[in-house]
Amino acid sequence: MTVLEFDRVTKTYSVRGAGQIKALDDVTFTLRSGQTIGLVGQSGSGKSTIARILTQLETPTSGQVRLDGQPIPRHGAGLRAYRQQLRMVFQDPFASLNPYHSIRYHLERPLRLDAVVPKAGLDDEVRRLLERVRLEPDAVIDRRPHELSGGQRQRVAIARALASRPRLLVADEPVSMLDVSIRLGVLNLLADLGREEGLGVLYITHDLATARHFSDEIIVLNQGRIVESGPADDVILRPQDPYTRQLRAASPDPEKHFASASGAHGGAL
Amino acid sequence: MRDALLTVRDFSVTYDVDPPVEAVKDVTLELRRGEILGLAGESGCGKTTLAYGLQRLLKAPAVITGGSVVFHDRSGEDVDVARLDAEQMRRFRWDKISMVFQGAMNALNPVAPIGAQLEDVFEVHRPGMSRAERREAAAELLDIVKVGRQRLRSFPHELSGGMRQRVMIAMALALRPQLMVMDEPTTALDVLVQREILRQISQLRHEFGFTVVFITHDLPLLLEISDRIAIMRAGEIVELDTAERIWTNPQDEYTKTLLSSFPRLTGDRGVVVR
Amino acid sequence: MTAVQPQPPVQDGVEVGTTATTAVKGHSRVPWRFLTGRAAFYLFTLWAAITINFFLPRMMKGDAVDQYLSRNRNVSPEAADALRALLGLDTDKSLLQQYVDYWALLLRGDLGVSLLHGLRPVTEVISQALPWTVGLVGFATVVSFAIGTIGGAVVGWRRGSRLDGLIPVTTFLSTIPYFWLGLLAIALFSVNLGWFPIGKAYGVGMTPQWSAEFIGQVIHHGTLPAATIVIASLGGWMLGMRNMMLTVLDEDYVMVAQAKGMPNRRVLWRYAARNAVLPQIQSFALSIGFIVGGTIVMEMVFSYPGVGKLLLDATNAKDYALMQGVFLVITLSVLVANILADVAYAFLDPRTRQTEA
Amino acid sequence: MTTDLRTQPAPAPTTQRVPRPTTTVRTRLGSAFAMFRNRKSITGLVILGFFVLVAAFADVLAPYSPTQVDNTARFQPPSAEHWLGTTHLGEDVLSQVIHGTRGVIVVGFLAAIIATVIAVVIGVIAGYLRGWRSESLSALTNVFLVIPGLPLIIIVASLFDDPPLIVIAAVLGLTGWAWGARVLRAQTMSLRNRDFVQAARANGEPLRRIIGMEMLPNLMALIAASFVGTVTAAILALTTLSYIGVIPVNTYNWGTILNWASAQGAFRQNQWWWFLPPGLCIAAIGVALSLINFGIDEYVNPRLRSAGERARAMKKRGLDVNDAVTAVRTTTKDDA
Repeated sequence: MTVLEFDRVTKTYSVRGAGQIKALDDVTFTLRSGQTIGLVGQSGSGKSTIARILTQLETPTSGQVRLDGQPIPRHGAGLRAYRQQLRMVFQDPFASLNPYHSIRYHLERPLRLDAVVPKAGLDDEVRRLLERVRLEPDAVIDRRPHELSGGQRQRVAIARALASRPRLLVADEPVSMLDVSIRLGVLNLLADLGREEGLGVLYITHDLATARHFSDEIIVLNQGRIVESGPADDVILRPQDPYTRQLRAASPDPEKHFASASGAHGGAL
Repeated sequence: MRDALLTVRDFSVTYDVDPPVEAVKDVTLELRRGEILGLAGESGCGKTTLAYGLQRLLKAPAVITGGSVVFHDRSGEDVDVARLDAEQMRRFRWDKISMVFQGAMNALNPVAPIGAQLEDVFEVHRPGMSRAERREAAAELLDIVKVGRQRLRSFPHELSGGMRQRVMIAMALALRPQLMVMDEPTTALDVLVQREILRQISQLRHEFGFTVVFITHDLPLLLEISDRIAIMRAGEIVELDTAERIWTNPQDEYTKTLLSSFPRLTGDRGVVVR
Repeated sequence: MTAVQPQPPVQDGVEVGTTATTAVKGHSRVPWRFLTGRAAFYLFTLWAAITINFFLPRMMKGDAVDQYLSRNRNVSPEAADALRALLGLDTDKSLLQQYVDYWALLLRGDLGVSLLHGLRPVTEVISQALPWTVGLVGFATVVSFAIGTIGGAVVGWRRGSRLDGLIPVTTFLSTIPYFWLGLLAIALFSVNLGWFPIGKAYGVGMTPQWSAEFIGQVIHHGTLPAATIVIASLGGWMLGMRNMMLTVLDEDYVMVAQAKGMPNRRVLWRYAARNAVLPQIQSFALSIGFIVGGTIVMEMVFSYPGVGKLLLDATNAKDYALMQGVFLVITLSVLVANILADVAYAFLDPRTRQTEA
Repeated sequence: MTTDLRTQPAPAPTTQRVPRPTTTVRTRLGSAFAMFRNRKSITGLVILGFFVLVAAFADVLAPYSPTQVDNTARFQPPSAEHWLGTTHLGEDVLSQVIHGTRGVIVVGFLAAIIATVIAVVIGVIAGYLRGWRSESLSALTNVFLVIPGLPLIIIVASLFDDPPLIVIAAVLGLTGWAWGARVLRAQTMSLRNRDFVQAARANGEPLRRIIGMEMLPNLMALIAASFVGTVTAAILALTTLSYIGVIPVNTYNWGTILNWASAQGAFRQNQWWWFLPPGLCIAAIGVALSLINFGIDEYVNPRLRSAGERARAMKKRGLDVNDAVTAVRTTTKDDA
């Protein structure tokens, strides 16, 4: 069991001419392996900052992030070990893969960096990873990112995140740039992988509906603060905080619309 | 049944490249006065090409290869859009059909104050108006969309995304057109802002009575706001029906796939496919 | 000279998340933040130029003043000392002391005396030459920029038309050294056709005055050098503007303008060109130094009595004080031109007026 | 399976799988030279290659020694013995032009190498760093851009009694790196924030790999363009300096020939065989370099290429890209 604790983390940025801006304000939560947490909020709510702190692209202004009770080392082998445990899937599959390198290169790098398998086994491991994200290895392994579709690219990005066999995965809006009909496929893949490997997944999104369906718990973030958290259905179906209620009311919900409008359609506009 | 505003018959658009791409194939539909028609489909399905093609806004290599688009003007005159020459087309645009564009970020000219961009419309289409009248009309438009006339001299970068989209709506409203084509007008916005803008569009529609073609890939949203919905795939309309019937009784397989791509906010959990 | 496009300025603000939009607060009508930033930069550049200027003569060997004094005995000891101080020849002082003295002299407007021009003060010698250079090079550069930018806008707008052929032609002309084009122009128009005088700013025997005849002479003499500069430097502006136009024409607001039923002319100038010109002005500011550097050679070709010719004459005669002075004045003029371009930019691009990035 | 209408898979390299190392090397090399794989770049490279060969084999190619005086044949127009005529001393102009190529090529490339190395180091560092360090490197770059280079070079060159070509190249390189650095900094700044760089950082890639393997390959086209641009600028500066006479006139390059031609009044006496060839050579090499850069430009920004070519292709089909109104082409052709 791997436990990640985000303990009273505050992050402030100083912005030229506007003084200090609090991106995160006293944020606390815990992510365990085998569990998916949906992190929901609007742009500017601080969700991306959380992802950047988790991947150590940023450091908190105050507060602490702990992995299995140990604070994250700032550099050196300790930081590498931490990063091996926690990997990230970025939002834009068009931008998160280097156009210059082949798919093979993208997957080999983390394998080499963390010495996951012996050198002789690299090719086999890359193929295994591609198969795990339901891609045909021969069809993609020596391609460049721009030769693949958006969905294929995001699968490669997921494979890359899984390469170092992490225990935790941060997925920052992993499907918002993808075509509608393939979104669920990618989300289902993430859910399956999470279940099969007992991964802890932090699913960052602005979409309440997918957050509800793919997470065990949901955290609602507003202007850097957690306004509500709890089991997914509780938060979405019985929201307590006024902000959460607002969000839910604003999200499209045809089911409720047709139930209440019954016949008088078009009433919402 | 309300009377027709726009009759589209066997409308086809081809991108004349090698090999030619048929982006819109034989689309036939009738737009009724005062309705909201939703146009749904995935990227590359031709929904934007169709909407832009209606007022011949597509640049070469796009070519209209067939069909007709007839606009039934309030005055009783029928305008065959395909037969207008460049100058007539220019006068027709915005006056009869206006548009609200996808990226509110880039749809406004970054170096001109929004007031000037609003006045531009009057200057070109209503040459009889005096400078003061134009200024007043622009100010009034900003008041109508609740941006406020004190923002006349603001530049686009000084406004938030939601505000910019309101300015675009004000601009689309300027000449009191009979049809407004909205191309993903709220996709880039947060849900709360999106909902506010939708509310505003609804209110303006009641007040000014224009017809709306609303393009988006967000089917749940479309189901809530549209009277009728056309589902497009690979350049063709695969299904066109009232929003309610699309929701309760979809006929086409693709419509069903699309519907099942959206998990339901309040429905049964885990049951994603209907 | 590079065909590489200047990149649009990258906003180097603080990133707050990936999706976050930064709030924009009020703005002032005068872009103070932008202008003070630029002012600091210019002060720094000025300091750098003056310091380079200080070290230049200290790199050479031998005492030019002694050589000069041995040839001319009627120099006062004070003048000789001042000269030494400027040239860094008073070696009994520490380098720091020399630097301080040098600044003191500069601040008094004392650039030393010119050995080449009978010990007249350098400032006086330069101030006679400067108007000619500013007139010729300044005029030609502005004209070239204007023609190139307007032409580039039209070429970019009417892409695919015959106008596209202008780009290779002007680019070819801009790969030729200025001086060679000038020499060819003289050979063709002055020697063979006799349309224009061979050189100088005005006819022999004329004295500068505000008379129609004199002004006519100046225009007659200036046409050929000015035209040469314009033709040789046009290509860069035209290519830059055309490339920017192609980028801007794909922007949404151009499509919106057309959807709004704007006439083509209005879309071209008010929407497309108005935006495309902004990077063009920025590269204008940064290229002035390059252009001015290239054009001073033209003065030698046309025997034009400007600072460029002054510099070359001073170089041949090893008149260091004059060389230093000319370099300083050229740098100053370039800085002034830069400031003007920046102010123009600041007022053309409302985004510089933002108080918060 | 995922489908995406926007990307059609390229002809499959997977069906005929070549042994791995070959594939990698070939794709690497292929992508490294992709920017030169267009007609403009190739034409430019061919012309440039011609001049490089002339410079290398000047001794073999030149019919005479460039300084061989022939008092019986002064100011001769082109003839069978002297294809490009002779100078006031009866020297063979063709031989001078051939030998002059060497100085131009050597100085041009040397200066460009120096300038490009500085530009890459300063530009990439300034682009990768943040805050005051980046700002001060950027300010330094701008200072070098703003200070007029040629007057400075003239002064510096005049400080040397007999500056060797190496020194000239070094001075040109030291004053000519700023534009490249500026462009590279801007591009590096935008790369630094791309997700793939962030992903590499999050994966724990060391800094040298992030810069060397993730960023540099994506900067190659710009670096090449800046190199080519600096060669052009250096050649122009060198010939200008030689023409002025700041550079000693006994080592031949095209500018020196023009210096002599001008001093001896060739321009006033219509001795075109003396002053046209060196100037045209400068123009030819300039055109070659611009062609290379046009090619790279269009590779970096495909819009530029497509613009003209597409517009002409459209015209053949009877379409005008500038038309703000979509063309109508009905099968009956009853209207246009």
